[in-house]
Amino acid sequence: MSGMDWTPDEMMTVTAARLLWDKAVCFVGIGLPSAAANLARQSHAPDIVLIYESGTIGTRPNVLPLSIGDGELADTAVCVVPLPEIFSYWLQSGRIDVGFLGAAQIDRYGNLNSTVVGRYDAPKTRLPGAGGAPEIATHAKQVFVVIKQSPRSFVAHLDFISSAGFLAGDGERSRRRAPGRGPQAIISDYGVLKPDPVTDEFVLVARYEHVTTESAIAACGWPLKTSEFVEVIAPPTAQELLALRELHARTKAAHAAAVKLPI
Amino acid sequence: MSGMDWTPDEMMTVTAARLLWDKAVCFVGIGLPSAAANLARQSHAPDIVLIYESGTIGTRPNVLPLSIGDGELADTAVCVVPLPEIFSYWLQSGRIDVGFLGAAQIDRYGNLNSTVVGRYDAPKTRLPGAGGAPEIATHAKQVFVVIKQSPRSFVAHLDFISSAGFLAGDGERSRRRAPGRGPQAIISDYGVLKPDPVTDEFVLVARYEHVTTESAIAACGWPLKTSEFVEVIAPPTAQELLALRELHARTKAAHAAAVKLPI
Amino acid sequence: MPLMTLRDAIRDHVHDGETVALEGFTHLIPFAAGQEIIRQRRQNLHLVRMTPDLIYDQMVGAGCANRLTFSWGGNPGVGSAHRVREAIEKGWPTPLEIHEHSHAGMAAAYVAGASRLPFGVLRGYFGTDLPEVNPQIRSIQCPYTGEQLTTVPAMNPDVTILHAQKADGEGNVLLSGIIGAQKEAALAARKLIITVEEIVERLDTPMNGVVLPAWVVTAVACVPGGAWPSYARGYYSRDNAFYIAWDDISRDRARFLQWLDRYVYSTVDHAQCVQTLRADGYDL
Amino acid sequence: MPLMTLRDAIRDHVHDGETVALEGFTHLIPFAAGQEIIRQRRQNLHLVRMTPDLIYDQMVGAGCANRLTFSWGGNPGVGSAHRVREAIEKGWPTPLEIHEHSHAGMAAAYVAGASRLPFGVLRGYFGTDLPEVNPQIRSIQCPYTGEQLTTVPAMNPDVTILHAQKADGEGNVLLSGIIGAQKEAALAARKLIITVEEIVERLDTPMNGVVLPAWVVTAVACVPGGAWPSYARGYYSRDNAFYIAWDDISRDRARFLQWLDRYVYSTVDHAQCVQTLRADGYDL
Repeated sequence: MSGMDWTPDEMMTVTAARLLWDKAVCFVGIGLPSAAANLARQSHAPDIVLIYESGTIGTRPNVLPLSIGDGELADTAVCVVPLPEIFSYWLQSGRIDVGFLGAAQIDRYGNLNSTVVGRYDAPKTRLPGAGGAPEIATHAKQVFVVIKQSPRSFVAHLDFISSAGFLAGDGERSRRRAPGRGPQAIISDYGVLKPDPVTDEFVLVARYEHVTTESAIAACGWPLKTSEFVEVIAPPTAQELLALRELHARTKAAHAAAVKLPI
Repeated sequence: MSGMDWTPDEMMTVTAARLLWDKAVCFVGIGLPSAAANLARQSHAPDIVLIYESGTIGTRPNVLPLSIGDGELADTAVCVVPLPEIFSYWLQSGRIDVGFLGAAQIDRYGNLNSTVVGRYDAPKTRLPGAGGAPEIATHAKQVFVVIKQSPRSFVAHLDFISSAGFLAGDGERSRRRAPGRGPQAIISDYGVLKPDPVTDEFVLVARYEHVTTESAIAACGWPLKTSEFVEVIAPPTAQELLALRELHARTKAAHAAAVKLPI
Repeated sequence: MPLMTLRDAIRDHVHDGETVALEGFTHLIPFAAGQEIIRQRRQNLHLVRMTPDLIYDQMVGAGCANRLTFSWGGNPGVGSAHRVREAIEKGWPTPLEIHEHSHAGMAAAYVAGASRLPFGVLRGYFGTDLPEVNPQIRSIQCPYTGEQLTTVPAMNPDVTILHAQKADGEGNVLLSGIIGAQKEAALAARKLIITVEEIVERLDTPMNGVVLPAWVVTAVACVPGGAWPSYARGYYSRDNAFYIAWDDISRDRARFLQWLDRYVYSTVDHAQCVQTLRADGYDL
Repeated sequence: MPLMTLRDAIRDHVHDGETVALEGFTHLIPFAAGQEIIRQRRQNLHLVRMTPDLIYDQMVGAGCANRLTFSWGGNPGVGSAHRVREAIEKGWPTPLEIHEHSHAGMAAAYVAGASRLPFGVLRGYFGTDLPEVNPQIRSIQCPYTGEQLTTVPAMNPDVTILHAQKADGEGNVLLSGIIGAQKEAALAARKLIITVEEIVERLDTPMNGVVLPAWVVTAVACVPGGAWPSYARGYYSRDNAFYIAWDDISRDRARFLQWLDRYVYSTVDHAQCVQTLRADGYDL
């Protein structure tokens, strides 16, 4: 990885941002999805609509929120609605083009685990839980998953399904009439995986310049298939990197200010 | 009725107002109920809470609204919420002490018809319909009905039940586990009727000074029973009349202003 | 931004036979849009509205509808909706099939529609005859307590039409004041047309104010006075005198048709309708 | 007007074994109230909250709870809620029974609770293992389409506790900004305690702003800074540094207990807690 003038996180963020299009309605989670969505908004997709589960619709934060309910999200939103409304009138209603999820683990069919490693009633590692993800995974017209790749995160078998991808594959999701089309891309720190249209199994379709297809296969807990021709993803442009770094710099400066309680 | 210095409507309004108490939470309809509730607020019950189905909570109109959704109601309310919320979080939740209803017809068990005279599919007279009343009648802890008495409005048999009172009486309402206690008073232009605690049948318990018990019985379409001792309702006090007339005068003045469209 | 004339919006987005909800509970009733539908002589509409009010009295009387879903159908504070009544009682000018609800039932149907659930649940219609005449009112058993609750089918109009105070340059729409079930009706619909009092640069929405974002709005038309004779808080008040006058105008078929001809069919748009009213001495 | 000290409000209205929801989605989390519950050593509470956050990490770690209903239980933006995790994984300081949901499921449960319906309906939990571990997640058949939908039982806490910006002299409370499911949690509860930043003469509520009227509020306590380390829009911002610092404080039992002792048990109220933090060099 020598000679790179960007970090793997930056590469992932830029890659995820490129998947978004102008005017897309995105249901965004905190962290890398939020950075990617806001990078897209501040570059090629100025009229992207960002919705956070805290109830902020059409928000245009100047700095990245650190929590899903930062004041910045409310102050720059087109409107702020109650949380139950977000899940019923906006998500369940099928109005979301792209749901952006992370997870601790994923399997070859894009099912996600963010609940528990080990047995539920005798956990090896208890994770935070599903939050908004199960219904985002169900209702968004498509889902992008951002997750770092390793044999511990890309697993052959999930201990717990917190959010449904394609379930057991081979069309089970659509046979069971899930409203949304499910996960359509996984953005990892090796590249991009997309589902096979017949088997629903995720295959590596693109890799970053600085990794090999072999290393991606080695970093996966199931025998990772690749497309016939694995594309090479262009590195971040100077413009993309600048926009992303400015965003992070503004964020850092804004959040460095000490909190002053009025007592 | 000679010598009266008030109208029957004023007598009914004052009588209805007297039934309300301070801090009662009232779900109020337009017309006489609204006048009564606001008279109560401006006299003996300054902290009565008035809710209109249009979504205004804790409203304190200075003049009477002519429609259920006048601007005055919104401008003087503690808060203005969506209509679905009024019916779910505020009425169905059992938070209403008194529901104030009118109707075209009522029967001896306090069931109301505001839908149709004659057959539903071949109406003799099509009335406006039930509106908010069915669920007010169900959920308010108690209901007061304001309705002028005549053999055509106090009927032995309703063509249509729009809102439930005690149904067929003899405890049917409570056996069927209606959340609220049902109609606890009818205020007519003859006096006040209350339900018998066993049979649920409404009986005349009080009359106005200027009418006789016999005339009240004659103005009822079923054989109206009376309590052993029919009380005589005190006429409006000078203070009550003054407050009511000032309210009506302010209302008239406010509503006389011509509408100016900004085009 | 989906800004267009009201004429174009109705022409493009409201078609014969569709289910159309013009909502607004006393406040912000989209009268100008209703009259434009009359003007363009739409027919066989399934009209949906909690309170038909004068707007559906006019549309039903003009023969636009063959079906009406509603929960209270009078002239508020005045009396009957004569045109709706005559359509129900005598089938004039065309028979009108009615689907009758309570307000709580309609509200639950809109909420279910906006949530894309197939039904809404309420403790409703207790002891009434409404379920007998409206077979859509059904019941369901609670999977926890075993008790029976009432259900209504979701209401999902083809088109919902609202009037609102203002839209911004992007097409975001602000509603303020009494908002009835407008947001639910709007989000339950396949298409959403909104007339507004004015287009502004910035909405200056108060925190937690009620906004319909541009991307859920199919068309916005600027129609000042478009809620008359209902009202638009901050712009003009309810024309109670007209509501009272309507009782006479609408009581008689001939007089109603004359009114319709002069103020709707013979005018090209809402502005000319208002001009004609003024020319005829109506203080507005 | 139900104005009292927070100490009295908790003493009078929160009892051992009750179901208690301290709500606030990132914003307006009632930390001072949670710490007062710890200070008064309540036990066996059934704690309910969409996002346990640090507030339930503290309460669970302090041994106040034996049951937790939740949908996302981490330290937002940082990582694990170590105290909650240790209670689940190792039963320390007491075993913690969990009732796990998704956000949409919790929201539907609060909405049903506020509406006094026994259950909420959603298209939820599709394809997940949550219904296997939470038998309260069930299904129901639509009486119109025949399709199966998911249900959750209504959530009706004994007590809901919120933090808000301000209350007026009558006890009406205004919330502004991100409001999560607070209104639903408030109206679902039997009792409602609210801490506020300040008491003002008039709320100056913007039209359609979010108010809880005095007559639904059991007690109001004025506790400036009562949402720290979360935030109160218009008053102070989120103390992200503390959220990060909590990761270390809470990772270790002994250090956690030391923190609890110094800033909660050894202080008489929230103001003294803040004073002690400042005295210890914490810039606040």
